[in-house]
Amino acid sequence: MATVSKPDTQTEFKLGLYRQMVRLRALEQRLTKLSRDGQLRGSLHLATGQEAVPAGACAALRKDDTFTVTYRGHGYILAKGVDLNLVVAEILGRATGLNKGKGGKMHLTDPSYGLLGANGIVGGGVGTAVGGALASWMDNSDRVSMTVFGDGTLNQGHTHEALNMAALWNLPMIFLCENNLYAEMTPLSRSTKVTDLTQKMAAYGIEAVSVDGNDPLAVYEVMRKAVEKGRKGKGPTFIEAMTYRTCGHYQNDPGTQYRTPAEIAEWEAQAPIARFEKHLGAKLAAELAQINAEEIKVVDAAVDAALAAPAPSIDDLQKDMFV
Amino acid sequence: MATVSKPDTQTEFKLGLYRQMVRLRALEQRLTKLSRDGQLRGSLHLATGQEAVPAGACAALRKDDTFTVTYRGHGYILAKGVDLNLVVAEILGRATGLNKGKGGKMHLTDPSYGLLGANGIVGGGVGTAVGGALASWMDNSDRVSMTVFGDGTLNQGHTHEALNMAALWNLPMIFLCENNLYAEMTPLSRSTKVTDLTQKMAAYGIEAVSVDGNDPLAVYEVMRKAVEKGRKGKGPTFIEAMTYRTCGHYQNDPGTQYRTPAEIAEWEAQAPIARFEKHLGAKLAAELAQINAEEIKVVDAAVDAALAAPAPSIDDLQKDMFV
Amino acid sequence: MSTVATETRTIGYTAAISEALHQEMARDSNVFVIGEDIGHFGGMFRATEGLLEAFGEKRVIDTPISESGFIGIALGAAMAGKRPVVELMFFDFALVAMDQILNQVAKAQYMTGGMAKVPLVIRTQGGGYKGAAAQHSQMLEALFLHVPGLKVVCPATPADAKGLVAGAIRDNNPVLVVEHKQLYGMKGEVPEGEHVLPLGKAYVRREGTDLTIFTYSYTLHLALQAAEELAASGISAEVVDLQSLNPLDWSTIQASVTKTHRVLIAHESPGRCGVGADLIAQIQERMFDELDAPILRVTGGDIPVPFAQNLEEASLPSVSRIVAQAKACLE
Amino acid sequence: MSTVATETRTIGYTAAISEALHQEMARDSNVFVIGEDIGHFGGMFRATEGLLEAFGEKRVIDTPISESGFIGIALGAAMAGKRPVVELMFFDFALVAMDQILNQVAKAQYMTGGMAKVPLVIRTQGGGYKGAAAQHSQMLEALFLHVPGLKVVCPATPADAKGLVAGAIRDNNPVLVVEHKQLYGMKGEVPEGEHVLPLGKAYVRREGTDLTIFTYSYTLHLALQAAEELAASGISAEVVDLQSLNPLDWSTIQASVTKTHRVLIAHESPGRCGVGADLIAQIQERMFDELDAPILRVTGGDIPVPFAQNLEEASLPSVSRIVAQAKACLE
Ligand SMILES: Cc1ncc(C[n+]2csc(CCOP(=O)(O)OP(=O)(O)O)c2C)c(N)n1
Ligand SMILES: Cc1ncc(C[n+]2csc(CCOP(=O)(O)OP(=O)(O)O)c2C)c(N)n1
Ligand SMILES: [Mg+2]
Ligand SMILES: [Mg+2]
Repeated sequence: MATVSKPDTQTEFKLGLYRQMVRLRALEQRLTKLSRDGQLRGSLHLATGQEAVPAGACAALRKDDTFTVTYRGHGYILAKGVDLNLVVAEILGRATGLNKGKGGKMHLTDPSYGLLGANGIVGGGVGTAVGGALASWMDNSDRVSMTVFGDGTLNQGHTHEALNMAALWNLPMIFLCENNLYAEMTPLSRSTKVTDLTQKMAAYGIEAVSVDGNDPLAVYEVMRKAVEKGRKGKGPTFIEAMTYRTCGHYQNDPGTQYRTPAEIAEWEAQAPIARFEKHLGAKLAAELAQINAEEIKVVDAAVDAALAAPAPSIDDLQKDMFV
Repeated sequence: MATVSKPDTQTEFKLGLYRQMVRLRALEQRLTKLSRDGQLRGSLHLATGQEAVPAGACAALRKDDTFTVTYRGHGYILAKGVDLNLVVAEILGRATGLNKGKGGKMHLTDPSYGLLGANGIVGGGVGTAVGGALASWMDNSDRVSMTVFGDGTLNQGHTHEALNMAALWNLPMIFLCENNLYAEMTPLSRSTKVTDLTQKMAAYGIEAVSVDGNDPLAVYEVMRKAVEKGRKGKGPTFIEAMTYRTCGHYQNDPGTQYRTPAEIAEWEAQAPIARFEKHLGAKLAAELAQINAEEIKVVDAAVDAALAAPAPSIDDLQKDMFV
Repeated sequence: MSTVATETRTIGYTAAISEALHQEMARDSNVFVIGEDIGHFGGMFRATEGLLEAFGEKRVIDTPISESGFIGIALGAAMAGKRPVVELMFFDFALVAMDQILNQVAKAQYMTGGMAKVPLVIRTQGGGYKGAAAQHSQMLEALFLHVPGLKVVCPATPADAKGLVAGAIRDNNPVLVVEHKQLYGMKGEVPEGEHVLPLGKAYVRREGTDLTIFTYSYTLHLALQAAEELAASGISAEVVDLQSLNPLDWSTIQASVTKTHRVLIAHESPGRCGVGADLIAQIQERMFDELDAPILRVTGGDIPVPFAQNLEEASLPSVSRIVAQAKACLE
Repeated sequence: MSTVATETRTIGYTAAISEALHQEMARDSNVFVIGEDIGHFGGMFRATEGLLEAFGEKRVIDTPISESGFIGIALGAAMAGKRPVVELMFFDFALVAMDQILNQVAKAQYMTGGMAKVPLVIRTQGGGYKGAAAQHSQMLEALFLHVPGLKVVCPATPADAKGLVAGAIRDNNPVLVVEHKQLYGMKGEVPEGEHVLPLGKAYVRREGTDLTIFTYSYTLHLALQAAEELAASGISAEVVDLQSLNPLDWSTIQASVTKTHRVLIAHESPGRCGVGADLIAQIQERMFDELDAPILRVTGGDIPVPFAQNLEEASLPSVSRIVAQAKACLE
């Protein structure tokens, strides 16, 4: 595990990271059940095995920093502070949802927490996040902006356009790439020749750093530096977080057709939550157990509240197109 | 001037390059007049000052090699062997044109010479050329494919997608980038931070070489190597040909609002035709004069024939949509 | 066009497509498939299952997530003599490749005066009803009818899927085949042998006399159910599966309008500048005097497809909406 | 909406746009412009002349050739509180940015239940008649009407250009402003001071009683000439400038149809799934009984815009085609 430069409150800070990770895990477990039971519509893209990246990354951000994520980005959304109850209600398509049930899980959006949108289109939100950075620059603000995407997203042209402009204009941007080695069922080596993704940044002159994405402290550290640099007006950073989804691409993919059992097992042995528990040590076992229990409760409460909440009103069908 | 490895017939080969350059120049001069006189419709994008790149590049290609170019690509089209009369008639919108007057200068296309199309969209033909390379690979052929584009085209996402796939699949591709330092009125330094374009190829693992684009022999040499490599199945090459359009971006742009007189003068002193004449030396003066005279005559004949040719028949308006 | 079918059996819609691909790739070595996760994985929806094993990696190309890039590549390969069949995983993703589809592929033949030959097929699947939300539920066929240059077909049954995919591959023009995610689970009788349907034909799927419902794709099945319900109310609805949106089969359309004099059009994509509007304009231009009433429509809403089930259902065609509008046609 | 105009003077269409941009940027420091060659160069068509000098490099952003990228960036800036005005050099280039425009910008407000606010303007210019060929001559407005989420306006005169650009900037929704290359050379009376037009209004540009010609953009001027010629033949044509294609001004449309009972629609974009088809569908749905004859259309051809002058002219609306179809409406 990386050491962390957060001055005091070391343990408290770490327990906060841990809480985010288990909240994400608890949520995913509950959502999986809901999906199996037919209570959750649509695709469910989980981040099991990748919990350390959102926890570490968002710990380095302020509420007013902007960011965009993908269909797999609910962990970031929660870790950034967006209300769990609103998020869950949205995922379940309720009137009480963050987006009134109109967007669902793929389109969670809450600018009051800087969340400029999850996205269903690969690369679709990369430019949006750079727009947040542009606004910060225009405002002479020290806000930074982050976009999170996967390894496969570097093959989408839009991503390159956005990278180039962020570098050209020296914007306070963090490109956080979760390299989980697969884009859907396609291994990285079948989608690009240059599989060290940091090398790709030579095209833009963007500082690039690779990090152990299964270590929340390591992620936090590189993010903290990138954020600090951005706040000082020193331009964008690309972070490649090496990680792995131990689950499938989405709820109907066991993830085993295109990956060997050995590979999956190897990464499961590195899964961030258990690994971080080991790092935190036996002396904190009671705290960890409590956090787990609390988070399961919080998630259950959010789900139960959402299930009890009304569906959107049909009268609102046409609303929200234009203001 | 670079030395050339073409075995014998050195002089003859060089005179061939010279002929292509002056043909291009003669054509552009005549087209400029036609445009001023209102006899040529639409935009006219000239390659004045860039004549060495098409001459050198196409000398390394075979008739069956595929290629795509841009709105500025008529020099390549001629140098590749497409019939001048057909090209001119198309540029003038005649029934006798290469594309029956339906496409005009921006859409010149003749697959029988491997020409998979000029293009009006920046980057629009890059993928098309890679498709030619894919077909060659599928056919187990030694055909190569080339796409020509400008420095500004590296900022268009589509270009990156095509580069990545050409590298991934190790296709017989040549990406020939005419770096003329400007995209329309935008200097390279205002469109990307990494102005050494060869560096961008680190993102794809594509061999990249920069060459004096105002020296047809130097261009020919790097092309020859890239073509040979492609024919042997050894993958794509990126060539950055450093050059400059001493004219404006198109017929209504004097090219002086965004470039200093000193810069233009400096490049005019390096203009490829005069420079190559110097290289060829006084002893060939008579031959050069004759070639000039011949090419002016050939171009004039083509233009006169086109002007005398009929407009397309209105009866053909709906034809050629579907076969 | 040919159906050399010894007999039929019941198979699924995607299996039928897969059969067509196997059949056409075996017939013509210039045919190849290209797209995301279609080779090693066999396709997100299994339509390309077994192709890699059968035809090898030179004819079954797995791509990165680069739709604009690989559609451009398919175009170049087509111009160089191949017959590419692109799989675009969701219709919604066409929007990242619109320049390639509409400025390049669709225009190439015409603007080159026929010098370019573009025998290129794009297969994709669209449509809602599954809670896939605004960016994974669209039917965008109207965009590809408005900008000229593509043939567009929408198979509504497994047999049609097999026949139209084969027909599209044999056609020498660029063809967009629009499948529907709701149909992927559908089973039906499909000819076993070679089965190739012509492009440009509409079919009367149910005869009727009081009004005609023109429809296509998944909505056809809603319309057929609606016709059943209408029959129970004593209304005889003819249901025509347009199937080919470009070209349209005017003789079938005209025959039905001339017979019923009342028309309803049902489709899932939005109404504004949609297929229904297009048909209305042309029908009233061609046979105004045949119409006894305004032509009505049931279309998807003029809003992004909402996520919540009740909103999504309210925004898309349903049997009850079709029944109600059919009755309105008769008022 | 306001016109605080001391007086008018004759200026060009692009100068009028430039005035609107200056005016709105001076009024609201959140407004900024972004696009290719708009700053240091002043815009390919001069509409952004002087803005860089007046407002500095934080509000006048020259971009690389990355339309998809900078429209995405504009969206993000809008959601972060800015009011971007994008210049898209040619309408045709929208096709490289369709995901950003139609999947992101157009859907953001609705699919977030109003959480996203997207006060974003895209200005572009389309249209033919200039020998710019298939990829530089398109009018693509129908695509942006079909996929819901954008307001779309088409100013046909310098005064409207000023007023609608200002109106679009003040509107809190994403707005597409479609200019026309043939209008860039046009001069007209334009209010000197603040001039802001509402979005969503159509205008009767010439009163008439025998038929109504609905049109917009450059085609308006052809229609007005046609009306002049028709008057010489004793036919009184009313000409309505739709101006706003979304939302449509139904009260103006309805009033005119109810008055003339015969309708012709003229626009430059292709017919299939086009604006004319859309209007026909809605008019006959809303007021079938008011129509004495089929609604006819004069549209661009269902082909890519050809290069040769005679072909291009034959494929696009002309005064004579409008006159002929207007007469056909009266038969
Ligand atoms: C433009 C586009 N093409 C294809 C898809 C289908 N798709 C959804 S997720 C995905 C894989 C993305 O891989 P990566 O960027 O590595 O992210 P990961 O899912 O691994 O987190 C694909 C191809 C899409 N949503 N958008
Ligand atoms: C997608 C797209 N955006 C913008 C344009 C307008 N445009 C035409 S040429 C050009 C500059 C291209 O620069 P570069 O690639 O360097 O080629 P050069 O013209 O210098 O040869 C631009 C922006 C276009 N044709 N297509
Ligand atoms: Mg991945
Ligand atoms: Mg250039």
